[in-house]
Amino acid sequence: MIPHAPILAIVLPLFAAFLMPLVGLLSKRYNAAKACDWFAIAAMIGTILLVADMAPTVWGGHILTYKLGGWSPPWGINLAIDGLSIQMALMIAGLGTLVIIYSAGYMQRDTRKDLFYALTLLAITGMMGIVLTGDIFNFYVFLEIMSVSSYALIAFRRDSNAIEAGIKYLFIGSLGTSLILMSVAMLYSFVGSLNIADLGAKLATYREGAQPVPAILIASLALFVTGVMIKVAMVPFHAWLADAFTAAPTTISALLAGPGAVVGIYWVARLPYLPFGLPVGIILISLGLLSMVVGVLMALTQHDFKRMLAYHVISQKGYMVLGIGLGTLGSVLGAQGGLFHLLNHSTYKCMLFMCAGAVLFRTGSQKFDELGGLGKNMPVTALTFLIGALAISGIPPLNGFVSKYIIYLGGVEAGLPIVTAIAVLVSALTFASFFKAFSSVFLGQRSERLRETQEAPKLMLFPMLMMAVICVAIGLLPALGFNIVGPAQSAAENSARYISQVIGGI
Amino acid sequence: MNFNYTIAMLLIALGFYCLLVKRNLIKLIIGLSVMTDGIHLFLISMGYRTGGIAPIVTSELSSNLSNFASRAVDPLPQALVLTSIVINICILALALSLSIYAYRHYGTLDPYKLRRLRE
Amino acid sequence: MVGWIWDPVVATAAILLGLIAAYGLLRIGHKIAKPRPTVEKMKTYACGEDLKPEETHPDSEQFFSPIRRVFRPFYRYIQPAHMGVLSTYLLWVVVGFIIILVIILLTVR
Amino acid sequence: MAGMTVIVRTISRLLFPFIFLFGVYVVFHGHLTPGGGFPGGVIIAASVVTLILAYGIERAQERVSFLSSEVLDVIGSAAIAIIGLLGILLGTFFLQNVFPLGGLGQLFSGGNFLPLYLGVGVKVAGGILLIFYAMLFALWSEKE
Repeated sequence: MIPHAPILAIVLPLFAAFLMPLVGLLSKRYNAAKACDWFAIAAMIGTILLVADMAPTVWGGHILTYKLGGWSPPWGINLAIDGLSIQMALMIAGLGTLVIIYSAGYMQRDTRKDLFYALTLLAITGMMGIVLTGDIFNFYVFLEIMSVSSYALIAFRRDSNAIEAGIKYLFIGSLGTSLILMSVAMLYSFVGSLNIADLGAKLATYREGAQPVPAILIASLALFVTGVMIKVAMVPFHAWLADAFTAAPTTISALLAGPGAVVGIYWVARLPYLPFGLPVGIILISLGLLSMVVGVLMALTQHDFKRMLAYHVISQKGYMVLGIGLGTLGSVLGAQGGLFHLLNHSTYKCMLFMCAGAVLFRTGSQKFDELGGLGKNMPVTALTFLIGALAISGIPPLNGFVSKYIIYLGGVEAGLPIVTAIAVLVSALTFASFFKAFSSVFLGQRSERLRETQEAPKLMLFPMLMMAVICVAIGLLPALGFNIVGPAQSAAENSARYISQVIGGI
Repeated sequence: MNFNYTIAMLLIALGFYCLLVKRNLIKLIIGLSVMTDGIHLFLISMGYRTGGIAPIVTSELSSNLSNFASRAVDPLPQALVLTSIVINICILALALSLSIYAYRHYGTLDPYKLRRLRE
Repeated sequence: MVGWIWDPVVATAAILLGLIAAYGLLRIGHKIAKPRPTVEKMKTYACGEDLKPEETHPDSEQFFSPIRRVFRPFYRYIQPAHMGVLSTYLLWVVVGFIIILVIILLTVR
Repeated sequence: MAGMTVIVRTISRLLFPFIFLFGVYVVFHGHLTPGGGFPGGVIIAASVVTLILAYGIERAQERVSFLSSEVLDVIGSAAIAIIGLLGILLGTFFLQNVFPLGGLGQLFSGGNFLPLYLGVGVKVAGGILLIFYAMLFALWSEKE
């Protein structure tokens, strides 16, 4: 393993982001228009190499602990990387790289690309930090880094819709992060520590039911769950997501739908075991079911391509939260299915947003009623969209089916077959709404205006095809995904090993 | 000491009220910062001890470190609050800039009229 | 590990076989029925008027009107609640927080 | 933006070096007294902001332009990066101290705190000025 790989995986995109304005200035002086693109892509490829380098060690059963500034864990800030973190980090780095390659094609008509890449890399830094850190206040700081840069990115083009969506996300999102800060403050006042492993060790007496849980811990847990759920966009807190994903530049929609979904689900998966360890399964299951149903029903009647995809993000995240909630009730398959669905959903939802972006890039419209018949003009986009649509609806040979099927089994295993029935119904409704989307955009009559539409540029097609290949590959060989998800699920569940290795380790 | 916590909770409640009720973006921003300031006050008063001294090691205190440790207030919440203040400056600046653009596009700062994206 | 849950190769083969069988049935049906669509049958008939491509496009909101009828309470009350007003959304956050707090109070301990 | 009356201009010109110097003091004594990189950087930025408000943006830009504050921002962050990476290069952890510790209460003490605060101060001064310029340009383009 490369020494210092954990911190370098955070520092590399961070300082690439800080150097980006300088690269922009130099590229303007020396007329190298593509310099920013290639610099960002190089930084992301470096990040993915660093993360991939850490993965075998973590899967070998170790928990990597990195002491920042040489201070050992309960006192200093440390990074702690277990199987769950490494799954999330791999997804963020991989999908982030593809999103950046896509934006090199998609943003080619925009000015101030250096600022765009700086903010994108900062958002990726925040996501990476959230999943790698082992300190709860550090988590808050990285969450804010990610959130603030995504507020700015959503409003990047400064048209009226983007500004409105940015304002809505800013207020709801910073309310959520304030709740998380409040929760961290209460936790610190009660326990006197900020290290996640240390908190877990000191709160273990309440977890085992030896003592009644004090009120401040309950308030802290409720605030933390609410803050995380605002970032995950479960149903009473979902309102920002549809607006933000509709109005943002499509690369940012893809970034927040793919890697951005990862961070919320990471904390949802961590929450039942560390640092609180109090039972939250019922909240997760009920919120998950509610978001699944509301998201898909809202998506059915949308006129807007990206808005429909955004409501499906809410609905599919409901599946993941539901699966993880079933996992806390004792169903291992449910938790594995939730994490596996995160892997699959991030891949194909990124791809679907990229298809929507390709259509928007070539036709200038994202309304269903203004499009139609594009299958002849954009065959590759239509094919990738078809793969994504079949995957998200859970049609068998594709990856979406595998994870959904495991969640169904988890529902039966946890003794809640009604949950399985609702999940199957939502899957059918998902198929219906994607049938509408495909027929409105790629089939049917082509209006005069769209007759000359061309296929998207190659730089945009490459990441889409990559993701389509991943979808088919995981669908045909689910063991590929299970090798990542299995260690993640066992690491999330095994909090005692996390605590002993972080506090006692190195 | 309970006085501090009361004021902190009052500030948080005021901020929440302002966020929910006021119909002006600038007032919403003020509400948000009042709320976070309440949280900061909560954090700061958590680390305070009655009759404590500033957690700065000077030459006369360095000879008797255990005495210093028993009297100094907790410096960690202060560091946390400083970090949080920095973050909130970023949010404040971004919110104000977005409000400027919102005023230009919509001609109003009323959040009830910023509703082109719905359903 | 997942062999007992779901064997993708067998399932894919089954799906492909099903598709081939469906195609065969379609060909047999065509052979029996001998459809010969005339020019008039190919065109969309709208009282003798020529329709532009834009006008034959399905309306995206009414695409699934039966589903809208089944879930009528949702589309009458919940969908219009997404009014786009920031204050309403913030209120939802507060209400959701209170519900979560109540559930935690009821379940923990 | 046109600037203000001659009284404001004179007072702000007289006050500017003192505010600036106070900011530099806060940055340099961050490891000894309350303060540090962030407050000091904000004070330095505020001193320039008074000049901008008094003289109007055109004349203030001759001293500290948008571009140079961007460069300051990059220099500050690069300094923090280098100090952090020095720990790795010398075989210990990221951000670990590699400088001599010095004596208690002296200016050049505290290991890597002073260079870090310098970097943070430069970064924050540049960043706050960037924010100010950006909002000013947003308002400015509205009037025209």
